[in-house]
Formats: sequence, structure tokens, C-alpha cells
Amino acid sequence: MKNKETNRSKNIYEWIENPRITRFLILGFIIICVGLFVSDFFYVRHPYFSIDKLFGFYGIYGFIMFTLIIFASKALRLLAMRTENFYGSKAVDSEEYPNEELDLEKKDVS
Amino acid sequence: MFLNIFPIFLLFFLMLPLSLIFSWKTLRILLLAIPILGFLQILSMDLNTSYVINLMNLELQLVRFDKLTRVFGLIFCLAAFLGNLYAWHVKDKIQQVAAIMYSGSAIGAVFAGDFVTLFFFWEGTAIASVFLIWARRTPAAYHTGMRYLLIQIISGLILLMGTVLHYKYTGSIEFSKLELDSLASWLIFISFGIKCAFPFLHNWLQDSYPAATVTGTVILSAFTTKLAVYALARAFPGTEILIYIGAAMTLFPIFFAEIENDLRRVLAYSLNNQLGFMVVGIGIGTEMALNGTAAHAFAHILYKALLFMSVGAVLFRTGTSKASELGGLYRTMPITATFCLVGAASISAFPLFSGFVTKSLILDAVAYKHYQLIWFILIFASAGVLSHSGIKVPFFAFFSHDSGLRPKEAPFHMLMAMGLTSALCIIIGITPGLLYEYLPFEVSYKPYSTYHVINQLQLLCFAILSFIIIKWLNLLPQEIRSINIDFDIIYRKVIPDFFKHMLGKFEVIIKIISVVKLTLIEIIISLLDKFIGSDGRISRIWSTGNMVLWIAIVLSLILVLNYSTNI
Amino acid sequence: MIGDTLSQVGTLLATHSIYWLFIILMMTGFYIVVSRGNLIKKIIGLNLFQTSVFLFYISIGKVTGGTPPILPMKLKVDDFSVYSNPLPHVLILTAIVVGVATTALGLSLIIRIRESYGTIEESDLLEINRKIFSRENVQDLQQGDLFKDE
Amino acid sequence: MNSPDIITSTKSFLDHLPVLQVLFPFAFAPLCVLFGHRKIALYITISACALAFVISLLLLRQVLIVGVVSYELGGWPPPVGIEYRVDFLNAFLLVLVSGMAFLTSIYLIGTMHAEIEEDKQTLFLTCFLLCISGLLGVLITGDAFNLFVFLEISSLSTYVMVAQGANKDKRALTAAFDYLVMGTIGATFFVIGIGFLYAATGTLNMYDIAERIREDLPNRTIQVAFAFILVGLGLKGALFPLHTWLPKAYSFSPTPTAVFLASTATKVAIYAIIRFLFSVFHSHPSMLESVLINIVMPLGILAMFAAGGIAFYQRDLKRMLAFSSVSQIGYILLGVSFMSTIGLTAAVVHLFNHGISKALLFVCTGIIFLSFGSSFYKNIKGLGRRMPWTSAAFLIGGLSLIGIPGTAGFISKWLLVQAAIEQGSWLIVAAILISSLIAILYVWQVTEIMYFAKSPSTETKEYLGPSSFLIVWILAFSTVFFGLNTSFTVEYSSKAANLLMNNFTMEK
Repeated sequence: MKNKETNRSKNIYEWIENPRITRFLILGFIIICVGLFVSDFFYVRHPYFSIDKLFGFYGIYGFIMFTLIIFASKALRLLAMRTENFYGSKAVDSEEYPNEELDLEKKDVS
Repeated sequence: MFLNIFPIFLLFFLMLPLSLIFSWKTLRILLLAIPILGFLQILSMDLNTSYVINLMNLELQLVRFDKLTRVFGLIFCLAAFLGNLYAWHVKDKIQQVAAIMYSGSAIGAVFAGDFVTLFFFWEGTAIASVFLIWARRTPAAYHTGMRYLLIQIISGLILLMGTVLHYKYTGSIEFSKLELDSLASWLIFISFGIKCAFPFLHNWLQDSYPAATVTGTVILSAFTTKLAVYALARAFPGTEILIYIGAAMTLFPIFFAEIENDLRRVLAYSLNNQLGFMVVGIGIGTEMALNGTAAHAFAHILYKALLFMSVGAVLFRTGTSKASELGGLYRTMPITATFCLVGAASISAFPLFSGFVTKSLILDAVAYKHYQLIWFILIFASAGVLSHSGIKVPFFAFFSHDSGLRPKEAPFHMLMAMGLTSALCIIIGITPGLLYEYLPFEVSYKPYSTYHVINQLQLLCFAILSFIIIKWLNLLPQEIRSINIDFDIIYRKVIPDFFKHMLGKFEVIIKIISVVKLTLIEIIISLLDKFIGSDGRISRIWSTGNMVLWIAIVLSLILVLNYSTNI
Repeated sequence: MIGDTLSQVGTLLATHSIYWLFIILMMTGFYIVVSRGNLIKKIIGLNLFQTSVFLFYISIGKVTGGTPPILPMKLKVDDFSVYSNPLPHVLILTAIVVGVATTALGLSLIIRIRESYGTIEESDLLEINRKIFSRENVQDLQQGDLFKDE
Repeated sequence: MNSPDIITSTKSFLDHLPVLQVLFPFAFAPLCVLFGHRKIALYITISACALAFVISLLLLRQVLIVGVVSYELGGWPPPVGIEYRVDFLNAFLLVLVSGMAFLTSIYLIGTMHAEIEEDKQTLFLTCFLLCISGLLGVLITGDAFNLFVFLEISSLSTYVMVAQGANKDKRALTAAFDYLVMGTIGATFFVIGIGFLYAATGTLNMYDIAERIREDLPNRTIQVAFAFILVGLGLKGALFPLHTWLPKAYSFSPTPTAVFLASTATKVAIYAIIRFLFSVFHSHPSMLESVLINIVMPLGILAMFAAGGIAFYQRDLKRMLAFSSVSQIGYILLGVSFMSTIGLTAAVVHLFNHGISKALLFVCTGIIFLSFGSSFYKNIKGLGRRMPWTSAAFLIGGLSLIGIPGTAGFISKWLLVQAAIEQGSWLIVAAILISSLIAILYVWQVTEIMYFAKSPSTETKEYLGPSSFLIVWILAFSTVFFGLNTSFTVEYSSKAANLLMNNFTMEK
């Protein structure tokens, strides 16, 4: 699919395709998260309200809320989703972007 | 000194006559030079000056320069420069001149010291900006532009009505703080609200921004809504209702952004959500909150432009900005991907990026005023920002599964524009003092306290953790070629359909009317042709005899008249 | 009523007969300009028209029983003698010059017209001019929409 | 014409300004023929025009100080001798005419060799100078018959100038001939009118006539005199159905002629109308009122619409501009017919502003004509790219024709609308606005072709010498300048209008 010699050296995101590195990175990320969670022990906290006094409040809140957003949007999608030409020819969704303005150059991939 | 109070918008408006004269080569350079000149001019102006002209018994304050004006003026010039740099490749003169007129109008509005001047520029932004949508030159873009223009013009007309009433009530047209206690101020409030995309008035934004050209969206994203934020901050600071409006604005776009397929529309929703933070800040109205609003607007223009630029670059190279068609572009567009990540980090308010140092000002201002619920909503919204702008946009465009597209890296000038914007985002994030110096009030705020940083990192990292888990479980909302209905279905579908249905019953009458109309028009045209057409009775060459006869006719007319009236 | 008017007209005719003469002359000139197609005849009509006005002026200056307004060198000047108003004469001298210039210019234009068009009949000239006009317009029409590419 | 005895006079140079104003172009005209060389003649012309312009400015200053400058020609006191009389109205218009003459003479530097046959250039310049002196004379003189003489001097030379277009288009000859016939009849009508006035009053000095007819009750002689004078001058000023000479004369004459005529000739005739209405016949207000309201106003409005509509149908820039001139004259006459200070101000300001804008448009058209050999719409496609400087200036002039704020045309239209509102005639306000829409149509049509139609080629081809360039942009700049700064135009016009209306209201 792609020429490994020429492209590998150039691309800074090459590591993504390496499962070992990604696994390692995710592991690292989890460790960081745990560290952040635990670090609540080690500094003086200035909570604004009563709830955010809770230990690790921000972490928990962030986790739950993110999950909530994802599932709430999935629910919303059931309600709101329509086909692209719902509004017909009067909306840009049903059309392709006109090509004259674009410069659709392809990277040379041999 | 004259230069001290020079109305900067003139500099921008000068491009219109110049564009008729100069070649495109020169114009391109001017397009970049003028925002820079404007920027330097604002830096060199003395604070608290004004420039008043007297026009038909109205004192128009063309320039009213104070700290609030300054920060918005500076960022508008900056945005104009970056937008024009990004659009260096565009050869469409109309589009680029419209863009510079648009930024000039926005700057003129920021400098306006009275409602009449404000109205003028308010409509100016509307009229100039619609060309950025029309420049796409498709029928759909035309219709979208008309919808956009209609709403913007209505906003201006409401402002005009409010101004007239305000003048009637108070005898003043000065653009200063108002109380929401009269019809006049409510009208003005609603007019600002339309431009600021308040809930239920917001659909023009998500409708039009994805319809603009690649470069047009970048420029559009900077001005209109932030102008409205400025106007609200100027006229309605501390108005409590704004807090709730703002909270609602941060909230609802999150869900729409999450399921939206067009990445530019995702960003438009996220823009709406970010505006919510600013509106809350205005509603709080303390010095700290207003500082937060101004600072957030400043930072927001930059990172939002950056995100639009990166998605624009993708669109420029692949021809689409739909998440379902994209993915894996990091292979061939690594630099754009990096800039996009910088924008994503900024908007998600990672420490060391610009969003962090500005958003926390607003959050803390809310907390100090003990709006607990609002505060929780804003925190929730921060997680939401991360979900769609921070993760979704870069993930679906550049990473995600491989779409098989292998476009070339964005052209150099786009990379330049994105690079400069990224640099600004990071610089503001690292040395917030630079930005704080230009805020409307004194700042003694330190964003980088341990507590802040760790809290923010906790919030963001756990949210990302949640993302990783959900991704791993394959529960993410899929990218499907689709649109989602929003409130605009009311005026785009329901009402027109209703009328169509109603009118269907009167078909015969309509037909008769149209036939009569057509024949009338035909008769008028044939009459015009007969008399003043190219060989018409009046316009053809007359013989001398005819001409002389007419002299006699006119003379006798006058004589008869004199004889009949004066005996 | 009508009888009164008629008698008024009658006295007017009688007392101002010279003016009526000029008016008839003027109308003749005017009519020639309107009705004749030959450009030279038009100029003649114009001349008649102007001349009648000159005559009208001179007749204003006439004072009944007055002498010509010339100072006789040898005769004794009678202090009480009435003389005609000399000013209109002077004015008309200027006007005559103008009239001559106009006639000269008109005639020379006619010569040039004859050279370029080959005719001095106005109907022919009009036809030629209208043809040129319609040719210009036809060129336009043939190109159809002005916005089409060439 | 009597000439003053300058040497033996004890008066200073400044006191002789009124006569010098006319004398300079008049005396320089034969010099052109004498020297015979076209270059020398051109410089003589320019210097005469420059002198006239300077003198007109000095006169304006003097009028500001003294109020009314009266000059006795040949030392004879006014009712007997010829009087030159300068007040705000004609001082203001003297500046316009001599200024335009000066600009046109500079414009001639770059374009004369292309527009006019070589052996006729000297004579053309002579006629040009005579025309200027005639127009200035009409403006400055206070003697009715003298006015006729000057009118004929300018007209006769104008016929010659129009006929010079024959080397490009033979229709210039018939245009000049038609103009000659019409012009002579108009002038003769005017003379008849003067004759009647003289018969009624025994004087030719306009101010003296005014004094004497005040004592008379309105009688037939004065009514007939008024009718003849109005029609005679209306013909020279292209009052609507009497305008037919104008489109031909403007479109077939060489462009320098068109530039000068469009900006001054009709304006001067309208000045004469205003002068007779408000300085001579003002003692018969009811007669004026009935004629102005029943004849001049409807004709003015008709002109605004009909001529504007015809302009829209034209396919040639020159003809379009000529018809638009007729329509603009409608505005001026409408302003006059209001018989109010503000209406008169509007009329006088529009005389000035339209003079400038139309000169600008014709200069641009001239340059287009020289570059492409014609000014048909089909030849100016995509001109915005091929001749950016000229097209931009043309656009400015066009905007002024419409009356877009920021251009000179807006000021006068605004005043005119105010005058109409003051009269309470909303129909006329609507008429002004709707006819402005027509102006938008015909200007937009040209703009669209210039800027949005595809041109057959893209090379720049601008026939623009330094002198033409200078003139174009001086005119464009002043169009914008007088649209933003009204202190000069409106102030003087309102002063002039006040003065004239004072006469009038005193009678009432």
C-alpha cells in the first residue's frame, strides 16, 4: 500500500500504526490518570462548592459526563437524523464541494 | 493629532476602490498589509479618544477608543491578517474584497460610539459576509446565503428599530450600557442575540458556515459572532438573563456536534458552545468575568480559526469535510494534523494552551459569584468541548480508520497561516500576561496554580480515558452520511410546507394572477419599446421639422396658459 | 361680446398693420423651416424668420412724425424736433451680423453634408442616418447577449 | 461690443475683473489664428483659460467681500450703457465654466491630435475660446440684448465645434446642422422676447427692466415676452421636448467638445432662465407660478423619466450620457420650479455637481473612444480589467449620477428631496426616488458590462496620457470631494438662492 522506505522516515505519526507502541502509550496514559487521581492527596485544594470537595471529583465528573455525552448524543441521533438531501437542493449538504476552487493534488504514492 | 483618531475601518474600506484599479498581484499584498497597518495603528492610539462627525444633525461617533475596543480591534485585525494569509491562493477578487470589507465593517462596528454608526456597520458585516458564502457559486450556496443574509438583515433592522425607539425615549444614541427595562433595549438585545446565535436564534450559524468557501469559513468564524459578543459586553454587562442564556448555549450544541457528520458544522456547533462561555461571562458582569469574556473571545478567534483552517486544508485537498469520508490523513498531511491538534488542545483548554488561561477566568468568575448550577454546566460543557472539538475533529479527519485518501500536504501559505496561529495559541497559553495586559480591566489572576492545573488535567484525562474505553467497546456514534434536524426545521420545512399546502387550494386564483401579471408586463414592455426603445417614438432621430414644431407647441402652451389665467 | 372682440381686432389690424405684416413674414419663415425638406430652403426660411424679427425691432424705434436720428451737420438743430429711437437700429446691426454668420455657417455645413451624404434632402438624410443607427443596433442584436463570449 | 479704456482709467486692475473675465478668452481667440501653429495655439488657449479661471476666483472673492459687483462698460452708467453685474449666482457659475474650460483645455493636450484633423486644430481652438467667452459673457452681463449676443457667439462656435466630429462620423454634420436650426430659432425667440420687453419698458438693462415692469400691471406684452424668452432659453438649455438637438450634438461631436458642452453650455442657458425668472420677471409672481407649476415642473419630471428610460435603452456610452444629461436637466428645472430657497439651492448645486460628474463621465468615455475607436457597449466588455483607471473613474461618475452618498450627485438630490418635502408634495419625492432607480438601471447596466462581462482579450489598453489621467482624477476627486465637503457648493448656492428669493418674496 505504501512505500515504507520513503515515507516512514518522513512521518512523525508513524508510531500509531505500531500496536506495541500504542499499547504502551495507552498504558502510560492510564498510569498518568491514576497519578492525577492520587495526586489529590498531595496539594491544598480550594473547592468552590461543597460537591467539588469530593476526592478526585474532577476525574469522576469528567469520566461520567463524557460517557453521558456520547450516549445522550446517540439517543439524540435516533430523533434527529435525516438523509443528506432532507432539505433538497437548497442546502449544501446534498452537493459536493465545487472542484474549481480546490487543489486536489494527490501525494505521489508509488 | 489626526492619526491618533484615524477611523481604521476606512483603511479596510479603501480596498473597494483600490480593487477596481490595481492588479490582483498588488491587491494580494495590500490584503495582507492593511490588517497589519490597522493592528499597528490600534497599538499606537491613545486610550479614551473619540472622533465625532456631525451628519444631518446627528453626532456620529465614528471612533470611540477604550480598552474594550482595543482588545477586540486588535484581534479582529489579527484575524483578518491570518484569514487573508490563509486565502493567499484565492484568485476570486470579489470574494477577497468582500472579506476585507467584512473585517473592516466588523472593526468599524467595534469602534462605533453610537447606535447609528453601529447599525451601519452591523448591516455592513451582513452584506459583505454573504459574498463569502455565495463565492462557492452553487445554487445551494446561493440559497443558504439568502437565508443567512435575511436573518442578518433582520437583526440589523431590529437594531434600527431599537435605536429609533431608544432615541425617542432618551434622546441619546450613544452606544453604552443599557438596562433591559424598555422595548427599545429589548429590541437591541434581541438584535445582538441573533448575531450572537442565542438558542433558537442560532441556526443561521450552523447553516451557513459549512456552506462558505474553504477560506470564507475561516474569516466568517472570526467576526460576526464576536462582534455580537463585544456589543453585548458593551451594552448589557451584568444582565442576569445572559447567564442562563449562555449556559444553555454551552449545553445544547454539544450533543448536536457529537453526531454531526460535516466537520465544519461540528466546528460551527462548537463555536456556538464557546460563545456560551463568553455570554455567561457578560452575564456575570464582574471585572474578572468581562476580562474573561474579552480574553476568551481573543483566544477563541485564534483557535477556532486554526481548527477551521485545518479542516479547510483537508477540504482543499480532498474535496470533502465529511467525517464519514475522511480518516487516516495523518499519513500524508502530518503538519496540518499537528496544527489541528494544537487547535484541539487549545479549545479543550489543556494547560499551556490558550483556552486554559482564558476559560478559567470565566469559570472562576462564575464560581466567585456562587452560581453553582451554572458552574457545573460549564464544567460539563468543557468536557463536551473536548469530546467534539478536541477529539472528534482531529480523530475523524486525521486518524481513525484509513479512508484510502492520500492527499498532498496543505500548500505552504496555509501551513504558514496555521503555523502562526498555532504559535499564537501556544504563546498565549505559556505567557498569559501578554494577553492579560490588553484586557479591559486590571488582571491579578494566576491561571497556573497547582489546583487549577491538576483539576483541569483530571477532567480532561479522565474524559479521554472514557473515550478510549468507549472506542475500545466500539460504542462511539458512527459516522454516517446524514444531517440532523435542528430548530431551523421550523422555518425551512414546516412553515413553507404549511403555506405550500394552504396555497395549493387557491391554485386557480394564483394562475389567473400570474397570467394577468405576465400580460401586463408584456404590454408595458411593448409600450416602452414603442416610445423610448432603441427606435422609439421619442428616442429615434427626429427631423428638424418635428423638432421645430415642438417649439411652437410648447410656446403656444405657455401662451394659452398665460392668457387663460391672467386676464 | 363677439362684436366687441371683432371691433378690437379690427382696430388692432388698422393701427398695428405693420406688426401684422411682420408676423405673417415670421410665420412664413417658420413654416418653411418646418415643412421644406431641402436644407437650403430651410436656411432661407430661417433667414426670413430672423429678418422679420429685425424689421419688428426697427419698427419699434419709429416715433410718429420723428426725423431720422441723424445729427445733420449743416442744418440748424431744432431743439423741439422729434426723432426716432436709434437704439433698435444699433441692436439690429449686431443681430444682422449674427444672422449673416449663422447663414454662412449653415450653408457651409450644407456643402459638407452634400459632400459626405450626396444629398441635401432631409428625408434622405434621415433615412441614411436611421440606417446607420439600425445597423449599429443590429450588430448588437446579432451578438445577442452582451455577456456572451466573443 | 464696447471695450473699456483700461489705460486712461484710474481704476485698479481688480476693478476691471468683470470685463477681463470675458475679454481674455475673447482677445486670445484671434491670436490663435494669427500664430497659426497648433502647438502655440494650444498654449494660448490654455493660458487664456487659466487666466479666466483665476479671474473668476478673484471675482468670487470680491463678491464675498462686496456683495454685488457692478461694472459699467465704457464708462456709461447702467441704464444707458451695458452693465456687467456679478452676484453670488453668476460668480459661482463663472468658476464652474472657467474651471471646466481650463480642465478641457488641458484635456486637449493629450487628445486633440487624435480627435481633430490636423489642419483644423487651430481653428477649433479659436472656436473653443470664442465659445468660452460667449458663455462667460452670458453669465456676467446684465444687459438683455448683450446676453443674446453672447449666447449667439457661444452657439455659433459650438456648431463649428460639433461639426468637427465629421472626420470620425459623418452624422456630426447633420447633428451640427440640426443644432444650428434649432439654436437659431431659440435665439430668435429670445430676441423676440427681448423686443417685447423693450417695447414695454424702453430699456435693456435687466435690473432696470425689472424696476419698470414692476409698476405695470401684468399685461399681454410682458406675458408674451416671458413666454418667448422661456422657450428660447429652454431650447438652449434642453428643456424636455426641446432637447432633441442635444443627444445628437453630444454623441457625434469630438469628445472634448462634448465634455465642455455637457458641463457648461446647458448650464449657462439654465442660468439665464433662472436669471430672467428671479431677477427680471419676479414682479409678476402669479404669472411665474402658473407657468412654472403647470409647464416647467411637469416637463422636468417627464424629462427625468423619459430621458432616463431612453438612456437605459441606448447601446452607446455617449448617447446614454447625453440622454442622462437631459434627465438631469429635468432635476434642475424641477428644483427651479419649486420657487423656494431650498429648491433653488438644489438647482444651483446640481448645476455645479452635475457639471463635474458629467464632465468626468465624458472624459472617461473619450478615453474609451480613443482606445477602442467606439464607445458601444459591445466594445467595452470587461473594460474594468483592460482599463482599470478609466473604468474606476467612470464608476465614480456613474455613482454620482445615481446620487449615492459620498458623491456630489447625492448632495443635490438630497437637497431636491428636501425641497420637495418642504412643498409637501410626496408625489414629487416619489418621482425623484423612482427616477433615481432608473438612473441606477442605466448606470448598473454599464457597470455590469464593464466589470462582469468577459472581455475578448485581457491585455491592458489604456489610451491615457499624463494630461488625460490628471483630468480624469481631478474630476473624480472633486466628484467625491464635493460629495463629502459641501461648504463651498451649498454655501454659495444657498447664498445665491437667498438673494434671488428675496427679490421674489418682496414682491409677494
